[in-house]
Amino acid sequence: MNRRKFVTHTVTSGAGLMLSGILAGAAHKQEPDIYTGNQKQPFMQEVLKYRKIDAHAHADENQYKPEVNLDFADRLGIEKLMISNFIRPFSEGRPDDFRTRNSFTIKCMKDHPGRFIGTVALNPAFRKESLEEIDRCRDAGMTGLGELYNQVKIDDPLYYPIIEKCIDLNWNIMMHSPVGHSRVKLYQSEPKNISLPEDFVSIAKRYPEALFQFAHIGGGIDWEYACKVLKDVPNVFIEVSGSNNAAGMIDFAMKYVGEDRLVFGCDYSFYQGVGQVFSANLTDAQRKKIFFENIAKRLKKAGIHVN
Amino acid sequence: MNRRNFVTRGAAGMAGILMSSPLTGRSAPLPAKATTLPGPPSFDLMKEVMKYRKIDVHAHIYWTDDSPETQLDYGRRLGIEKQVISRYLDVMPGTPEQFRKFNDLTIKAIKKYPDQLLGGFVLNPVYQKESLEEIKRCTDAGMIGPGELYYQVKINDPKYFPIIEKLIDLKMIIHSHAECQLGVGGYRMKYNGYKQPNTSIPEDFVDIARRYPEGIFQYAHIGMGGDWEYECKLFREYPNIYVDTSGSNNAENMIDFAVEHLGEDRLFFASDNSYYQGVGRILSANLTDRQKQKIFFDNYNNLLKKGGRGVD
Amino acid sequence: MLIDINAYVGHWPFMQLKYNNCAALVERMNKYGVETSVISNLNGIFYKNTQSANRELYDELKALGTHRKRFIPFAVINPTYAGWQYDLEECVKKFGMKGVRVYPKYHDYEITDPALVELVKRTRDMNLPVAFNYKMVDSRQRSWMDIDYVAYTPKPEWTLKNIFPIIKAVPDAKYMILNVTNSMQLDAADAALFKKAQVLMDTSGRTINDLDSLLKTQGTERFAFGTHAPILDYLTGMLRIESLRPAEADARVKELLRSGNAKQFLGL
Amino acid sequence: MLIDSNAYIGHWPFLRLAHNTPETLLGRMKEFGTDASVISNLNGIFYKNTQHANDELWEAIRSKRIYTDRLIPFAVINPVYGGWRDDLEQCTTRMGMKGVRLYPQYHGYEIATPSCVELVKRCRDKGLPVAFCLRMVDSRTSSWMDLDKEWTLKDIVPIVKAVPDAKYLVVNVANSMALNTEDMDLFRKADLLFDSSGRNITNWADLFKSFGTGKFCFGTHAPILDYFSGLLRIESLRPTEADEKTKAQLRSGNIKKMMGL
Repeated sequence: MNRRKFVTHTVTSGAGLMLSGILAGAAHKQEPDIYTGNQKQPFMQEVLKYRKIDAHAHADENQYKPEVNLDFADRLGIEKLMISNFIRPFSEGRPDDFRTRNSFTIKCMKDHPGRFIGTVALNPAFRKESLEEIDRCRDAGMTGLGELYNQVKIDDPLYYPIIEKCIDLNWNIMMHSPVGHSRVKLYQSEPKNISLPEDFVSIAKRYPEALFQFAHIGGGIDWEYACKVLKDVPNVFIEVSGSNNAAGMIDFAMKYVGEDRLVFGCDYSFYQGVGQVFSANLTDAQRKKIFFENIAKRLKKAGIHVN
Repeated sequence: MNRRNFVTRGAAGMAGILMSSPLTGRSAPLPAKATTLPGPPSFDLMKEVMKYRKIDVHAHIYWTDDSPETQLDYGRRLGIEKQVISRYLDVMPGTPEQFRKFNDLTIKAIKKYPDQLLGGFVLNPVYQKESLEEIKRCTDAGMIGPGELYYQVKINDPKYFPIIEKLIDLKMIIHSHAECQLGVGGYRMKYNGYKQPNTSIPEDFVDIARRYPEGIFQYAHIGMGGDWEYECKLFREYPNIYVDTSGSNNAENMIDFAVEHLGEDRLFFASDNSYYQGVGRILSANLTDRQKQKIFFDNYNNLLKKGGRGVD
Repeated sequence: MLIDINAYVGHWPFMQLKYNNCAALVERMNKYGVETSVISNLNGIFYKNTQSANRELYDELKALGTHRKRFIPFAVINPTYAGWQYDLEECVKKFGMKGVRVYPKYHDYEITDPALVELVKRTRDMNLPVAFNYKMVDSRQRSWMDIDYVAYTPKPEWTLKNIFPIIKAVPDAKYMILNVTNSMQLDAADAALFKKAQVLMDTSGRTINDLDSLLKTQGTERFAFGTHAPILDYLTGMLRIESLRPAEADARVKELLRSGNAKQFLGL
Repeated sequence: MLIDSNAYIGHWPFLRLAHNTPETLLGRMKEFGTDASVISNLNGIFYKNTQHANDELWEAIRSKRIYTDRLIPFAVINPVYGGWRDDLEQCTTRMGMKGVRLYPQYHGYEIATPSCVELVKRCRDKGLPVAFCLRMVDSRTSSWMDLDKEWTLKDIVPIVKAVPDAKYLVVNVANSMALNTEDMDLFRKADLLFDSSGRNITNWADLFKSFGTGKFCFGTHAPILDYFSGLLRIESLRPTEADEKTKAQLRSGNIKKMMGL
């Protein structure tokens, strides 16, 4: 497929809109282009052509309803969503809280078999309970950690036993990223213990065999800053979700981290999540990697076969 | 040396380059046929400087011992024939006693250097009678009109009306300090508290110029730190407002912009004692020799002639 | 021969500029007899990721063909932004840049920030100059979205005192101080240190009005022709040199100011 | 037919943009089958004297026939800057611009300040739409030198109230669209369109219920936002949610009607 074309085959039908004369006194140096406009394109056919796993999704009973998730997923051809019911910022994240949350995730998986891949929320401040929760959730069919929040920094020694267990299980570790460095300083409302891109680098270097996923570069962080910091840590995936579909973000990320480390996600901003991938300057093969193959490979290591 | 290249407005090949670049924020592509000289021919700047007769219509003298000799030395260095000097009234409240003392300094200087200095007087319309008397005293002493009037009273304040009417009778150029709301004093009139509240602003000039269409107004120093684009755009429709180009800022394109909006007849060369910038910004503008000569000398001198005060 | 040590291409957000690309600048240089210009990209002052600006400049020069050698490109580096060490390497080794421009006020860090000290030490070790300026535009007519170092307020524009701490911190680096528009006063001890430092100042700033005296107090080797174009007019910086009288600067000194000092300092 | 109601050329100071020239924008339009785009010059947001930006836009568009055919220019006017009435005249007569973009946040005035009301009335009398955006970029990720506040739909209310019979375009609806009953009624009655580029254009069922299908149009907010998401919101509507006629209105019908194309 042509890199510069949205779809290979375009249908040309009829005359274009003639706006000539709008500009009084316009003098032209060139003759009209052969472009006649009105090329109705089979957008949805192209959108639905790609298999997709949303590597950043949420489910709960209020804000992120499973049914809404699935409605968007069907609309946009997203096969599976990696959901979590994350521990809310500024809450203590006690074991009974994360257990309840994970149980809801397990219920979603059961209610909609084959659509949701549940990821585990936990708080390493409660080491024993967190390690037990990994086992409980794994037995219930969940895979990977996510979306970890701000209770403990990702490179805090409290995380070491958790990360070591994930290494044994080949589990993906997805953690929230901050709204940081945009205005030189960290965004003021950011909670304490938020993990910075630099913290991801430090833990990824300590555990080069661990599989990290840096969440939502479209979620409010300075994505140029983040990509530059995370340039040389091959075991960190950069996941592109968020409500900001900044033009050029994926192209920039491609340059710094490359097609093998970028993964598609929506974080409940479905249009932007899908739209920006089609808008980026990517080949067919690159789109496939980002939408599906990169994360599928990781899931496979953990024993989840999506093919 | 390629003199023609320097003096011709819009040298071939320039026009295309000028427009395209700002759109992208990057540079335009190289023009199809660029000059391919190994090195540029040398350019005799001082010859160009000395080519034009010049009146510096906005300069000041100081209370220091080296004044006005230092100012005169700059003038000689840069081929400035005459400077219109004043000792602006930078004191409050600006009593008659004060402005008389200030004007005495100017009178002393012009008596000493009658061929090089033209005197401008200062006054304060709060003291109407004394100000009108001062006009007479200073005119008798050989001054050519008001120097840079200052911030005691706004130029469009009714207190100024009798003064302005007198100056119109005498066919004098009414020169006043001003600051632009988009710039000096704070953004959009949110004065920052470090400025005198009665400082004239461009809108005040428009107001007074409309009231007295026969008055000749000199808006001081568009290079002084106000927003010159704002000023020039605002004055476009008021032919009796002239701008002097003085100030310490020699923004590229300021002169070109002012000529585009006000025409070549409404600009005066001036330094406000920033002599290098004063000369440099006019020489580097895309103007013809004739246009430069008008700005350096003729425009102002023609107005002086109206009052019988021409210098040639 | 004339070398302009302070010119730019690129965009100033708050005002339309003319002559702000290499091709237009070459025309300007040819017209006024300037052989070579040190340039950097204005966009680097505002882009959070300054490397985008350095790459733009590199690409533009590459496309310029034979005129490329008329320019000496400087990189814009923000030492508080991620990846700057890598950017610096790329600018020097791949893009062939010959010095660094820094903008502490625009990039919002202190002159004594350890990151800046590290950057200056690196440039010193590469024998490259690092350039500071007093200001880019007159604060009095700035856009309200521009930085708020404003003359005559409690947060005034910079003077030499604001730049000096970095020279004190890394006294053996090479410094360019450009658009000298405010006071050059330092207290006695600092002035002595400043005099010993390798410093080159350009003639574009409005404080350089009594160049004659400055040559006497600072020395003839510390000044060089600069325009600050296309923000300031092209000729005033030149006029300050050309209008020196023979008693103030003989032919040799004028040649130093026109190009000799720049050549020596930049190792041309 | 597909008309993009919200695109730009020009420079964004804080981030290097791609596709920000007429040539590269046209490339995007061809790629996605966009027949025409409403564009303005980003430089007008930051230049104190916005007229330079309008001159640049005009020069750029008339440099090629195809630009004149495909690009619909909007002027950027700052009603608190010297000479704006003259600028507006020049833009809408000599330069043939078809609408006006206003940036109260960037130009530093209140939306219903008297000179802005005067400007909107002048546009109304000329039959030209005025466009406001809720934000240009995410304030969290932009430069520390950029604005730190964003608007919600409520912030547009005062001007619609002041001049209820003008034509309005509200673009990049990235924040809350909540309005009280009275204001909602005002907006429903107004000749007003929202473009599809903003992140708050998510739940069509609610949006159609609140405002009706006649109040929306395709917009990209390119080259700041990605080119496709605004379109995807429309194209992925199911037949049960919007029939072909409604989709055609969203793609171009509504904006054509407003602009009289």
